[in-house]
Amino acid sequence: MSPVLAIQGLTVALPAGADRPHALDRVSLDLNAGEILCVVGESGSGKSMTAGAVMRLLPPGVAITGGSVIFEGQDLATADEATMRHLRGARIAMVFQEPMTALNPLRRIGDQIGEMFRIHTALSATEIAARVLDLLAEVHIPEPAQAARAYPHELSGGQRQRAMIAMALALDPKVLIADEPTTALDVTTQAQILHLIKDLQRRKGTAVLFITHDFGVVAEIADRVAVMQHGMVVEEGPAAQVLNAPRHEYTRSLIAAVPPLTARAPRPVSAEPILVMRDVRKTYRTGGFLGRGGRVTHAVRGVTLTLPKGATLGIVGESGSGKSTLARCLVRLIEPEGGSVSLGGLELTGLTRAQMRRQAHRIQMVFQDPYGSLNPRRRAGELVAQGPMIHGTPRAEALRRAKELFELVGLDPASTERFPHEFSGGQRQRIGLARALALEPEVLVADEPVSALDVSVQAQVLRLLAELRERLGLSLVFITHDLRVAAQVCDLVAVMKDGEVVEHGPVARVFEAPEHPYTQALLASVPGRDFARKN
Amino acid sequence: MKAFLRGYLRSPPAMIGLLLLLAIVAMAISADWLFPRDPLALAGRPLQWPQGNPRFPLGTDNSGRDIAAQIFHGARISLLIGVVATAIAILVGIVVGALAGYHGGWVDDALMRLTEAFQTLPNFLLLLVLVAVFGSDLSTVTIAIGAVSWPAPARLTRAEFLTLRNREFVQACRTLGMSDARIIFREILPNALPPIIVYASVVMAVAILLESALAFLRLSDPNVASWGNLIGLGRDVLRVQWYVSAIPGLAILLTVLAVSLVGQGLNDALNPRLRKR
Amino acid sequence: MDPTRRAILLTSAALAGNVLMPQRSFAQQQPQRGGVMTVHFATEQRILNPSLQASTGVYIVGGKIQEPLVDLDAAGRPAPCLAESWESSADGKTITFRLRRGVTWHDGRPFTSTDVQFTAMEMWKKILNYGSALQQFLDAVETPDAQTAVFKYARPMPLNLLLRALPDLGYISPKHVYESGNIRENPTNTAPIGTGPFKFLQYERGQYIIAERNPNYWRENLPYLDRVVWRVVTDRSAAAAQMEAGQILFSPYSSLTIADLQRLGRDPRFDVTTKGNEGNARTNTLEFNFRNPILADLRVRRAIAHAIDVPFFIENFLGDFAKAGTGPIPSVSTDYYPTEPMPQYPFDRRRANALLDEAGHRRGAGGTRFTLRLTPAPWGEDIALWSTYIQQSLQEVGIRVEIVRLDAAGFLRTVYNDWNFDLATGWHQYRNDPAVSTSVWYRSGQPKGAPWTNQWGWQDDEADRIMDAAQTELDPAKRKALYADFVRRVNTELPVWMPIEQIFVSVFNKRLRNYANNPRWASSSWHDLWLAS
Amino acid sequence: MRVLALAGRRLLSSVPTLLLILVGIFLLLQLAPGDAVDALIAQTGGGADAASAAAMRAEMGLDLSVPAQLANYMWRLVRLDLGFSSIYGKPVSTVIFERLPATLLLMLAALSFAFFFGLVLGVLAARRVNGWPDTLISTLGLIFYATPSFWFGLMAIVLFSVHLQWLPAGGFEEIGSGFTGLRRTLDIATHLVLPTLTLGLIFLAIYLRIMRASMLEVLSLDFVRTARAKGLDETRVVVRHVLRNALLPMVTLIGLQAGTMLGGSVVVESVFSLPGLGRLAYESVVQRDLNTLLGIVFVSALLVICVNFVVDLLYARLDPRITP
Repeated sequence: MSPVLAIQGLTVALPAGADRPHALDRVSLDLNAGEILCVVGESGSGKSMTAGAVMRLLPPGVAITGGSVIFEGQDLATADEATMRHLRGARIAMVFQEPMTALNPLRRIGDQIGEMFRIHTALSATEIAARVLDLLAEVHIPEPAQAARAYPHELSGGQRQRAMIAMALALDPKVLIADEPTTALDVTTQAQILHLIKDLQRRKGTAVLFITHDFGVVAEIADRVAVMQHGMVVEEGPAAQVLNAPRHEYTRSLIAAVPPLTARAPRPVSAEPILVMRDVRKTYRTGGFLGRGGRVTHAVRGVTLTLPKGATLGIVGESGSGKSTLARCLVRLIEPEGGSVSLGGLELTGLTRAQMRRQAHRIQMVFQDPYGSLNPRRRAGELVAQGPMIHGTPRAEALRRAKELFELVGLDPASTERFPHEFSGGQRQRIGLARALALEPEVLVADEPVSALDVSVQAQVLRLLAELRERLGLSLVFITHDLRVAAQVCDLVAVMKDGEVVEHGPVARVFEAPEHPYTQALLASVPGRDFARKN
Repeated sequence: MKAFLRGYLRSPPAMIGLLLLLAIVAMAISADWLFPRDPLALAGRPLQWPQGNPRFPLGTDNSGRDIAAQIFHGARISLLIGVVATAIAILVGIVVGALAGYHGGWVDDALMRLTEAFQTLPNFLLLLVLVAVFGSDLSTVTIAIGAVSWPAPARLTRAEFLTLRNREFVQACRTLGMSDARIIFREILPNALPPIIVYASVVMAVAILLESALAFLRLSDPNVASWGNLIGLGRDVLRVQWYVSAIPGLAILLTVLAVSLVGQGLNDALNPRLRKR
Repeated sequence: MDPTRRAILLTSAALAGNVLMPQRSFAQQQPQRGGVMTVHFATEQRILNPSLQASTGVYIVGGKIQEPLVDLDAAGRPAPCLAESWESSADGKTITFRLRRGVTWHDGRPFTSTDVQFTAMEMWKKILNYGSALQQFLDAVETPDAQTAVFKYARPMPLNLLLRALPDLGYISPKHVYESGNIRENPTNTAPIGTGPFKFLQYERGQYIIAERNPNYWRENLPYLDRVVWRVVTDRSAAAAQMEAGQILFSPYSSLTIADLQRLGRDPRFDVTTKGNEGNARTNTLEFNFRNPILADLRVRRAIAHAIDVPFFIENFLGDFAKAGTGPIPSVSTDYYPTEPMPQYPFDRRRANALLDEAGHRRGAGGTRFTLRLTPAPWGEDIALWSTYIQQSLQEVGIRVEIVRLDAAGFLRTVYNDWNFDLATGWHQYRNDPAVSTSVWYRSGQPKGAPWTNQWGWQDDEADRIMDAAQTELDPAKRKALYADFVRRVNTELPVWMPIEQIFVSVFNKRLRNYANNPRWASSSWHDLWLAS
Repeated sequence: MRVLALAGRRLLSSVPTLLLILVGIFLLLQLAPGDAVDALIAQTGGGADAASAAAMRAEMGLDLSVPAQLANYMWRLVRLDLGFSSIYGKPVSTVIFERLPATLLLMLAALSFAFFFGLVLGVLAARRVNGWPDTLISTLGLIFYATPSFWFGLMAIVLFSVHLQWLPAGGFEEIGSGFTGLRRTLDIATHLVLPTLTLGLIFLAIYLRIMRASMLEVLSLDFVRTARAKGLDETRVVVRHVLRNALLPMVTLIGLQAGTMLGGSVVVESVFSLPGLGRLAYESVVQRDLNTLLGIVFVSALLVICVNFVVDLLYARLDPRITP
């Protein structure tokens, strides 16, 4: 059987001055009819570039310099623009990562799906409208008629991605390219979308080129897998073989870095509480003039939790569950409206801002975004030394201490003179950690500290965190959406939904025998959970 | 910094702008040396055409003053007004915008009402009132131009602060226990500054244009050789001796052009993402 | 000038050739009825009624609609208008006017002596600028019959003075329109009702005023024109453009730029002349503030006068329309212009320097002796040029001058009320008789805040005595002698220097006929004006 | 109905701003040298005695204390009475409404001109980014931006009115021509060509620059890639997907520039002797006609608020994410 899409020796050049000469280096891949080929790799591996090259939608300055992309007997690498326009959408369709930005915000969903027909067919307006409703029904959007009239912002993330898929499949393309289609979604939604793609693919026999960074997703959906690194395909084979018996060293290291979903052996947990939250509440009010027409969001409603000394309390939940708001309430970045937070017996919620500033060193925070959490205009050493300096340590002393901390978090002490942008993402997160540790806090609140990192880097940072916790006897509040990470790091875990804690307890208990239906659904949604357990 | 300089120097328009601006600065500096006499002094018969008399390469105006001397000395006035008024506007704008953007709440409300008031009132109208009330000597005019130009930088600063204050590095500073003033001026401001510096070029260009418009209505300081004054004076002889207005108008055009080009060059160099376009 | 442009001008000149005949031939032409007179109107006014406000901006419009008791004839002698004849009692305290019969207001009501009485007592004496000073001692106006108005004065009123003042200050308003309500706020003020040859029709503020022919005008079969349209054009260059385009036929009172006046003067289509404005002479002034001790020193004032080369300024900046002045009474005022030479201050920089040294003002750093603020009035291009020229000239003798630029309100307040100036410059308007608006520039005891009066802090008993005597002197010869003494005195003491004398310049399109045929033509009624086709 | 309620609410929320402006200007003008009576006397040309000046001041209420004058003014304003213009001898509202049409027409014309050509040129430049059309358009934009408007107006008069004699040098219409209907419209249009160009030029430059940047910004967004992946050609990508999105910043700009444009009309109306609000404002400052000036400030602030309101409505129509 000849492949539907045959990529042979495809080379794509980057513009002069980029960190490497080629985005893709002699990439060869075959996509067969009716199969899902997952292209997996870390950021910068060239996996998205492959998709772009096939569609011939490359960023300006990036060009195909060699190889061929054979589709239906034509070489797409050299085809003219008119030919490509006829193929795009009709024969090869694409689904993108972020459905919010991939849809035109100013046009209705139905209109945007219908455009596919208007471009490529001669159907009448009524026929188009009917087909659009059919498509929306096919992707299981509730109330298709309403959704067709809606604007993108009026739909949820999952619905938007369904609409994108409906649009891509409108003309029954032979090939569907899905570029990280579930990365921006919550885990439960992700499971549904993966299911949908697989289902549609089975029914229509479409060949799917699925691009992802997540081995869980690969395990969930792939028929075959191609692993990419530095613009090259390092390993290719059937899913079962690549996942269970990876041949290439890089593939092995990647798979090893994926945390298993099973909890580690429980550590003894102290009975002495260090941080106690009682009935913490926070509401947001938006918009409205003179109190009218405003919307009220209950971000955190009555959370009561206890962090024992030396333990790690994981707070897991999907976006909008209120976990980040709760974290910020703990360090008083957000003033909670009600309830109390007490740290080692000290009522933090009652302090004035000036008093809180003086207590700041006892509870510190690590942030999610390794780019945004460091002031780009300060040297790394200075960033770490800043905290102690505010609390009275002389500058020279603080800077000397910063060097020590750099060593502690596994950075070169000589690099304190450099600026944040000269570090990699993982290194920056280490700087953030060093900054928090510089004040020798009793409690560390970590808000999604590894979510923005590639899986291999993520593993290193998690290891470091575990190590430091042991050495410094830290108590940790660990916010994450990733259940795998939570399973590895936490002693206790609390599951949040809509601002409330629906279930909490020792991590092993919660993960092995979830009581609340939401927790059960959450765990069931983790992609490739069977793969992960085996791992 | 090096990348910034390289980025700047690589852009031809930015270089043209810089050279032009340097030329104007050179004119301002050399004015005393090339035209040691008071540029407002009677130099010869009024309304001599350019090139007509070798003593007056750009001719004389209707008060018998050397236009070339006024153009050179006027460069000083235009640059002086531009720089000082811009400094005033940017300074006030930064303080207002920073306070409003960082603190939010009622501080923001009150300051933005004030800004809104200034923006709702046509700024040239306010300038007219200020000059009518406080007189039209150079310092008054400069301060008045600064006083009507601050709302836009204030809004810009506020917008920058609104995005920056929620950035995690600012939150990190707050969790470290840093004081508000320190966060505003030492942490956020340096990051908010690049777009404001770029905008300063717009303020400066507008300031120069505003002064010339005032002078055109004969409301600027008559005791200094300003380009706008010359245009206003030339209006009386426009139909025949149009060069009296045309020459200083061209000088203003080139100066504003230079300032804008430099501003755009700065913008491109400071925002490398846009430079490729 | 490019060749095509020149060609256009030449053709238009050729086309205009038939009107280029000497003026004498005009008179032989038969006047034609019809046509629209378009007038350049540069200074819009709050009111258009000349019996409430004496200013050229009002006369140019209101003078066609309302009429004075007495007008001036072509030779500048008082001529009957609404009054047919007049006589003065021997003591000069009673002056009787016999009024014209059969005159009606534009609204159809008859014109009678009660209108004269009302206007004189309620408007001239109470509201009209200059009028209130002129009629200060008017006790009553008696109306023995509808055609007789008897003016009763508490002090002798020289008939000559009154007759020369009345063409400007003697406009009559209808009593029946004004008698109820506040005169100042009367809507008729901007829609005047008069007895004149033209009836007010429409006023679009900022754009135009239109008046149309009065079919019931008392001068039989007059006026010739159908309409008069005043076009509001504040920009002087724009006005010149409209003049050239034929959109405006007449621009009065030096309202164009000096450059344009000179240019149009060389254009055969136009007559640029001071003729018809002989009654509207003015002098450029330099006013000294005596509260500044430097300026209180006569030597400094004289040094300043010596330092300025007036003939050079006139030749290079003002051209033909000005000449060197000799004092407060301009040479066009033949009745009062002194025949013997008066003290003058010709340009002499050495003498200026010597006087300044003598006064103890040595040159300091940078050659500067002292600094003065010069506050120029904001009207008139010549004032701006003159103030710049003063600045440039005084610089040469070591006096630094800072020009303080103010708008009209600011100028009046600063100079005449707050006395916050060193030097000021503007215009002194001469109105046919020195007693009308000239002596107030010198008479001490002027109330604070009265503009264009002696606010310099100068007091001279000798000058005051001469002026008081002249004010009530009935014998014309003696009056003239007294005013010669007056000029000698003020030229010696120099509280205000009036070195340039100008007459307003008018620009006429030569299609006009019977223009400039009296000394206050722009202000006059234009009943005999007509347009050649 | 909903729009009316919205407008009412917007107006209500603008009250503090309006008050701030009016009180500020009122107090500021108290510091000015001279008052309306001085200006009136300057107009009459002398000969007024002190007593009649005092009488005039009393009549205009200028002899009262500043707080009393302010209170009087505010009380009148509450009853929507803008007062009486001492210089023009008419109610301020009459004076302003006589002048409003010219300014509105001029602003509308200049705005349309700047918006339309800014849009077209901006799109052209963005489509050929860094090509010669882009370089040409961007350079022209910069030059337009740098040109002092009054100078451009004067030079345009020299060229088009004096030398070529194609267009009138000034004025709003041919006076006393008696034109009506279409002929009059045409007459006014020819009179407004140069003023529109003069006022619109700098805004054209701004709109052009914003439109170009905005186009480039939108062209880099994900949904454009989606559109291309659908097989749309470039023209349709621009027309159907980019343009409307790119218009949003332009629309915002109209609101922000409304005040500036009104300010610019002061100069332009003075160059072309147009009987507009801008020139009236200038005159009333010079004449110390406090009531008229405050009236203009009030009306122009209202105008700016209204423009912004309309812009917000327009924005909400263009962008479904925003509810006004």
